[in-house]
Amino acid sequence: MSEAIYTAAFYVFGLAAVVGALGTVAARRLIHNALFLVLALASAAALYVLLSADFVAVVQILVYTGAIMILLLFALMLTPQQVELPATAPAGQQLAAALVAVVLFGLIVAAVLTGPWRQAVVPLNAPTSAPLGTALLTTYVFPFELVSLVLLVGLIGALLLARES
Amino acid sequence: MIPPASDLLYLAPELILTLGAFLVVLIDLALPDGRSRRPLLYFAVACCVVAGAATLVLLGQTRAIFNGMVLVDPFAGFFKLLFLAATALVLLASELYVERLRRYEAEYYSVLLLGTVGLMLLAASGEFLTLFLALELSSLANAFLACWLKHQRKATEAALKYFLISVLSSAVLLYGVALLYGLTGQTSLAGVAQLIRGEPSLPVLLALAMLVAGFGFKISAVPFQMWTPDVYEGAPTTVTGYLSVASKAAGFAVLLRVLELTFGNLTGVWVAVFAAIAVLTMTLGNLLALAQSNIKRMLAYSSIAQAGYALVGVVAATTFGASAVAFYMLAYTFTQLGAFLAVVSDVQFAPDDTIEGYSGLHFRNPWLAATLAVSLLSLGGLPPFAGFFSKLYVFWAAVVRGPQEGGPLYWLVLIGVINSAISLYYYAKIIRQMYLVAPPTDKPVVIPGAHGLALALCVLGMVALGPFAGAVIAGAEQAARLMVR
Amino acid sequence: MPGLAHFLILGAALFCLGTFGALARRNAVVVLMSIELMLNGLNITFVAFNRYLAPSFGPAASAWAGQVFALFIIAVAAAEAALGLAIVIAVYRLRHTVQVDQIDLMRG
Amino acid sequence: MEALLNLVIFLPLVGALAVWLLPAPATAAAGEHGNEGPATVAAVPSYYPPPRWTAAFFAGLALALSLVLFFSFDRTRAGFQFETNVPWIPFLGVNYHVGVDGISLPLVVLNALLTFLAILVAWNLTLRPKEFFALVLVLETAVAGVFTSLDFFLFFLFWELELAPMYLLIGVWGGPRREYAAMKFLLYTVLAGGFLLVGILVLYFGAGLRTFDMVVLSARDYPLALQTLAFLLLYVGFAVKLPVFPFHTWLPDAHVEAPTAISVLLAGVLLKMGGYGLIRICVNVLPDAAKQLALALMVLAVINVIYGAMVALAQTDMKKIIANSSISHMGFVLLGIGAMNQIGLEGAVLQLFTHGTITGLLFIMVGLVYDRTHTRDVRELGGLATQMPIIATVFVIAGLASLGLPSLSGFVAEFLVFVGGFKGGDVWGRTWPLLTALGAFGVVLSAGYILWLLERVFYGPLDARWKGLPDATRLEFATIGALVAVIVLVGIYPNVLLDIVANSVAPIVARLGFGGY
Amino acid sequence: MELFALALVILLAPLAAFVLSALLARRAWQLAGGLTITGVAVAFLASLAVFAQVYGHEARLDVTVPWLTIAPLAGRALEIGLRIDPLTAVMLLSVSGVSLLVQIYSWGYLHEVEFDEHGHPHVHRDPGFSRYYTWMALFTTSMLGLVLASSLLLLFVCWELVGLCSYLLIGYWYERPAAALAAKKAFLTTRLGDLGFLIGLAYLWWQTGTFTFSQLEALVANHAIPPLVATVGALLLFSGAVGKSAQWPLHVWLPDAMEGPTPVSALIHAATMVAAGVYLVARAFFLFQHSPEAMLVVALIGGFTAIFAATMGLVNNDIKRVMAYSTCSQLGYMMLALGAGGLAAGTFHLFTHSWFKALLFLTAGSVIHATGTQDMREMGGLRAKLPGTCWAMTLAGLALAGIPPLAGFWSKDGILGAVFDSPTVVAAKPLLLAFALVTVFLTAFYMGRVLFLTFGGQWRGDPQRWPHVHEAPAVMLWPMLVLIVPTVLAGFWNMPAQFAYGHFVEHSLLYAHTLAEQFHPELAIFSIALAVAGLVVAWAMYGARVISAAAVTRAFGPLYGWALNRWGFDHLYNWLVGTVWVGLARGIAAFDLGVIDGIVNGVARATVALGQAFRPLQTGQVQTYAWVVFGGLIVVAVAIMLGSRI
Repeated sequence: MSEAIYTAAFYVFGLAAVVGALGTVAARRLIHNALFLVLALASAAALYVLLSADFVAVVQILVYTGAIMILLLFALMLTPQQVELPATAPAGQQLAAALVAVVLFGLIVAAVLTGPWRQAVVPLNAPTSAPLGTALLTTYVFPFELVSLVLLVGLIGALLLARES
Repeated sequence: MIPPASDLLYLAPELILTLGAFLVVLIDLALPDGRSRRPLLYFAVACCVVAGAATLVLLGQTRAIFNGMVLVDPFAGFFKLLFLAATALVLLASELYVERLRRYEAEYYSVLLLGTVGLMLLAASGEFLTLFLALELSSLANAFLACWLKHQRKATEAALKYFLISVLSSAVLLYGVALLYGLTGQTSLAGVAQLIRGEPSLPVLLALAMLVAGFGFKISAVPFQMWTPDVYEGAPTTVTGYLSVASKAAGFAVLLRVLELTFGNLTGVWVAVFAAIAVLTMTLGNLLALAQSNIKRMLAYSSIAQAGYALVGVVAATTFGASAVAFYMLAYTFTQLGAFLAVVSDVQFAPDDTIEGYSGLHFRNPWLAATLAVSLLSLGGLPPFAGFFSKLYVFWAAVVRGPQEGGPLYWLVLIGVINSAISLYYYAKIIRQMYLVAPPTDKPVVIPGAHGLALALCVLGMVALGPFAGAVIAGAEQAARLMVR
Repeated sequence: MPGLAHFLILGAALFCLGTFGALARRNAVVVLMSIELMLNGLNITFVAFNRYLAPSFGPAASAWAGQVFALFIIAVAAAEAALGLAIVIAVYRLRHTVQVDQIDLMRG
Repeated sequence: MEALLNLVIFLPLVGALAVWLLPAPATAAAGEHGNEGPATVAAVPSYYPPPRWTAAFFAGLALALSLVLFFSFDRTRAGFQFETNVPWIPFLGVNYHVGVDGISLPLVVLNALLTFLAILVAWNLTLRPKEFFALVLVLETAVAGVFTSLDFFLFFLFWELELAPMYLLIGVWGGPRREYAAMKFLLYTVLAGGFLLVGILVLYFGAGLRTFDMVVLSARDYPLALQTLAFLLLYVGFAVKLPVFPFHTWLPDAHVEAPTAISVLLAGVLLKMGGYGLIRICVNVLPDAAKQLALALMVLAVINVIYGAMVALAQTDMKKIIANSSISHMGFVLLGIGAMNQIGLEGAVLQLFTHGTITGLLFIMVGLVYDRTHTRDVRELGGLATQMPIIATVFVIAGLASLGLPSLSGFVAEFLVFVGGFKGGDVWGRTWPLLTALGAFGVVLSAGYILWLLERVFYGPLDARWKGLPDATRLEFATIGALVAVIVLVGIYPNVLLDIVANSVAPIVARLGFGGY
Repeated sequence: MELFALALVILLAPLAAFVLSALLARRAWQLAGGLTITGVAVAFLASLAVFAQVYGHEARLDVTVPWLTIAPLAGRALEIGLRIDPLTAVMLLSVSGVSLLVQIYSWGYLHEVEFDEHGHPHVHRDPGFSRYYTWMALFTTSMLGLVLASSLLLLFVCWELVGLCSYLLIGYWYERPAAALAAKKAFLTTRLGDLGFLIGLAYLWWQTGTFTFSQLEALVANHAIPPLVATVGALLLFSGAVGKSAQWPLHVWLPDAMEGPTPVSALIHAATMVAAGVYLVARAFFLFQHSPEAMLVVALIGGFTAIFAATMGLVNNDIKRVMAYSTCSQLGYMMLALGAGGLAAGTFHLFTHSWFKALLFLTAGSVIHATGTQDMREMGGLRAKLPGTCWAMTLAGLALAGIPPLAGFWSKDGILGAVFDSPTVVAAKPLLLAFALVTVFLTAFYMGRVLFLTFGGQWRGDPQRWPHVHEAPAVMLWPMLVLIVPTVLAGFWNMPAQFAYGHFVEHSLLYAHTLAEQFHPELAIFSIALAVAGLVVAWAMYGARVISAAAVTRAFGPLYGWALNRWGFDHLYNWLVGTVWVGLARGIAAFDLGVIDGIVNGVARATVALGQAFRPLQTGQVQTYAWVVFGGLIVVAVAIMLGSRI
């Protein structure tokens, strides 16, 4: 990938991600929120590819834009009449939230710009699935098992709570 | 690299509980519909006991397993025992609640056990990924448990609030982890520390703040405590007890470990912040507790204040401070559970948890009233109960610091002491209600045997910890000293 | 050529936009969506760190920690989404609303 | 012999358990709430003694043992006797270390005596007697523990142990504003206890000896800054208890609302804990700071004396008068302490004892009058001397003792305090006799309110309302007679206490660096 | 017997009477009376023996024992002890003697004869009979102890005890509000003076380290006590004496103290206790003498009180109150003498006065007993009915007025001489002499007034009462008759030229010396003339009624009114105590309740209110909570950054 394309891709997908994010938090209709979120998540997946994280990108598409979005849409359907309600909070709350978000963003940017990051120059473009898989089953075998418990609890919980009683 | 299978051996307590959690669900499936699920309760308690025995056996071990992801050391062991005791006590006292929702009894036990596994791993994690997952495991379990009485408006509201704040908090925590990772390429607690020595950079400080926020949620420290009263009030009282004791203790365990292992070289940076947080936490908790009329809400604020006192031990930033906090949590386990598990029984006489409802409880069940009274006095830090010794030790830790450790923090202790005096006002309010006010009816309050056993054990803990305070604190200090570094 | 900082700032932007949404939107489902955004921002950060920094550390460091983190975050996000939505539905059943500002039975 | 002291301390606790656990005969069960407890009270066999007998037995035994202790005390020695010293929490350096010397011994006896008498005073209590007597006995152990602990930690434990029983005793058995008073007492004392704890920790760590042992701690010198810090913290703790202006307002409320027996104990022994602590800890362990602050103590003492007396003068409730007079008289204790010399300190210690007996007696007398007339308002009473000559006589004796009439014990203590105070505060090379002279004006003031009280209550024509009221019963007579005997004995032959007090005060004075008398 | 044993007997006999009658004789009235009289009689006999030994053999006693231990191992203590010297011996005699006679007299006095409508007499015994004798025994013990004390400390103890007995006996008829008030007033007023005494004790200990008279005197003699210390110490002691001896400005209690039974007034408020102040000054004379300033103050206060009290005696109609003012006045005389340096003169007047003033009171008691009133305007013509009483009172009155050769003449003359010769009060001498001489006239006048109003003229009281008025029973009469003896004869002990008493009592001082007494014939004649003049004026106004008393009253106008109103002192004190002091107390109490307790409760309430105030922060909105989490994060982050940069 040439530098220019890489740069262009970054800005395109980056912009898309930001627009998606903005839409997600700003759109008035619920369904638009959901669609903007899909845009943001998909753009993120593309960015993962730019970052040579192909496996993560795939998982992103599968789990996020697939599973999680479906869940969200289900939720929207299961909670009818909510779509029409005023979606945005009072101006004061919005302002306060914006303030916090902006200040936090400023802090992080300041940290990013001043941080003593030790950057490597070597680009890495090898496929990551195989080494990641190895890592997950060797070095990270314990978290790998542990996350299954997390999912199990999520599952049990979701099952029991969502069920009509 | 592949961790050796023998590592599993050191994970025996967690494995036992996990297995128990699965078995509970499986047995539940196997049992016919009409049958009582009560044996499952005793089975779950037995799991805790067996896991506790296993923990005891492993108490002498000091090692890192699974590539340093999990640490097996006395410090973790101490807290594991504490979680197991709390879980067992909560289980024993759950009868009155599970009565109300027979269908999901097994899941309740099972998730409680799984959540405890999360707590145990939280206390034992030596690496941020494991830490995060353990945190999530327990948070999700807690959210579910809070929502478990899903036909109650308050319970679902509590669950929603808990869930949202916990998820946001862990997101913040993760950001901190990300920054640390970015700086060092490491995710192990100790490994990070080696690479962030020297003059701290902005990302390190931001990461520290983010971790503080994340753990602050778990231990209900101001300003990350806002969820606490609502959730404690709304959640089923057994779960409230579990949240306020086990979950909080785990928060302290991991906080201590991270501060010690990861930020041990930056004490100068965080001590002042924690001192401020401690003061705010105890003061705000106490002030707001003064104004409550709902006993659970009041105890919630009180538990915030208690976290403030315990933070005094954290502020000490010494090994003794850590052990004092550990001791505090142990004493607090019995004390706070004694209170909450007594409150559990109010479904029979004060279902809306008002303090009014406790009028003349002494005349309806003197033992119950006495248990609650002793718990409250212990919370207030009156000798000879455990609560006194626990406060003593954390305050002690704050003043025992030598000159090279920053010198004694008498002012902090004085604020703590004044706060605990204030706290007696609202504790005494309940005692007054139970002893000085005429009961609305003479109908005796009867509690199930297992529940009574749990209360008795709490009282025993509160009373017995006094004379053995010395031995226990010595053990705790030994544990803190032997923390894997 | 965009470098580490670009990606980090992009991740931060997503994270903070998500934060804004979580704080300012009234519908619980949208709040959950915003949280997903925040996690995505985090993931971008982790993956970017992994991409740019991993090679610079010695062999002792895991070369894949950032990506592994991202994977686990995605998994956990799934579990969170499932449980969170279930809770929202449970709340909705009792009150017929998912407006978080109306869920304030307990206060003070 | 060490066992004796431990018995004196813990026998009441055993008694409390016995009272608590032994079933009470059904007659005593009728309480405020009608049928309390389970509806069916199992018939209790009559061979179980009523709670009051059990309580009186244990308290009496403790009193007897404390007297044995008193008489087997070696009066020629200055140090601690009957010591027990065993490690308790070695990790912290906490020992179970108890012992008595000439300062604590009179107070131990006083505690045993007043508790026993308080039980007799509450003999006919009908409201939940079992709990009452058990709590009173717990209180006795706590107070005895405070007076005998030679380990700070132990001292603090006993100090706090007294709280909860007292809270309940006022809160359950008190007067109309009992809850307010009990809560006020509780908060005040807990706050004071907090300061105490911090002070103790300052001493523990600041001294660097890592021991709580008072004997060890008092044998060293510490930097002045440390001493001052510890002194001030400890002072707040003790000043609330004593009480010293402006920390005194819990006292009138607590005393007025408490039942008679508890008022007796409150004024008789609980206040003494403050004075005892000041002497044993503040002055003994921190002599340099004490000397620096001597003048401040004396000024506060004089304020206390005058202020308490003036407030007492304006009251019409007999109990309030006596309660405020306690504040005034405790000022004398502080004055004696502030004097920091042999005579002043002796006077302070003796005042602790004598005030305990005198004010205890006064509260009993007020209780006796109240039991009969159901009012404590001085303005409503009058001419009672005709109706109840014994009560009137003893009340007069108590009042005279309180206003410092020679030949009664109050005089001896106050006289010593004045004489000591005249040379007192001698730390910057000068003394402050006018201050003490001002404090001595308190004796005129106390004569004012005491005589006014006596005149209005007992003299003048008898109101028809009070015709036919009975005089003291035999039991009451025995109770008050015992106290009168003690007051007269100490008043005439003060050396029964002063010998040993003087012996034990001497080392403290030596530490302060004052050689003379 | 040796002196120490005798001293013990003197103390223990009445003490035993007190203890026994307190314990046993609450209802057995004869027992109480008998015990006390016996005890006092024993004390009197022992006093006689003491006197004989001291007078004949110049025996002395001075023992001390430790009382309040200071350092038992070093043997240090505040000491008490007994001392017998000439002054003591004389005082013992008069105290025990008067006490004995009064105890006997009281037996009759407390049996009141009442008459029913048929005129039959019924003997009514006072219900407090036993109590009376019990307190009397205690009083006698304490008074004797006061006299015997060899240290200021014991003296003070006894001093307070006699004050107590005074309080109890003034309030003997406690059901009368006036008696109860008078008792309280007496106690409080004297206590104010005692405060000075108490401070004086502390002061002297501080300066000298001893309380015993002998050691103090030795210190003074060695000039180990600076004059300033002597002045301060003496004046502080004197303030006690001012209270006890009812000297201006603390005189107000004594007239009111007449609410007590008359024998009590005779013993306590005339003969013995009130003289204790004079005794104290005499006892500590070495100290006073060391300070001219103190002496001057004593003389001025004494002289002023003498004339000041006499003016009030002139106008009062209550027979006992006239006597009371007279006592004040005479005590002032004694103080004047002491202040002038006349130890012998002062104490000799104390000695003689105790007899004839006791007699005056006992006769007055007899009159009151017979007529049932104390108001002289309702008496008159009693000479016929009460001849014995009449003669006795006349003799005593003349003695008081200073008519030779009665006892009062000699002792008063000694005082005049002492003032005349005084080396200490040079500048004030004319004033003091004027005081003394005017008082002589006034004393004679009011005494004459009493005699003429009581015994002369016609019965002015209730005519129904007149038939029942009769002489006192023997048990009352005899003590009066016995008292006539010293009233007439005592003065000869200090006859001019020999001054036997003066030389005797001088030996009470070990190092110091009293003023050498001299007889001044011109002074004596002048004083006799003044006394006679006073009597004549009284006779003219109240006997022959040739001068209209009303006219005289008018002539003196406002002065008369002021004197009748006790020169406003009682009003002033009532205002000071009842309004200012109590008002101040109320103010402080209100401050206590409002401000101090208000702050305490306010802090408590504010804390709870603060808790309430914070509650709205807990909005119940989960997004608020989340916002706070992020806000907190930012604050913590900024704090950490700032903290680490600094």
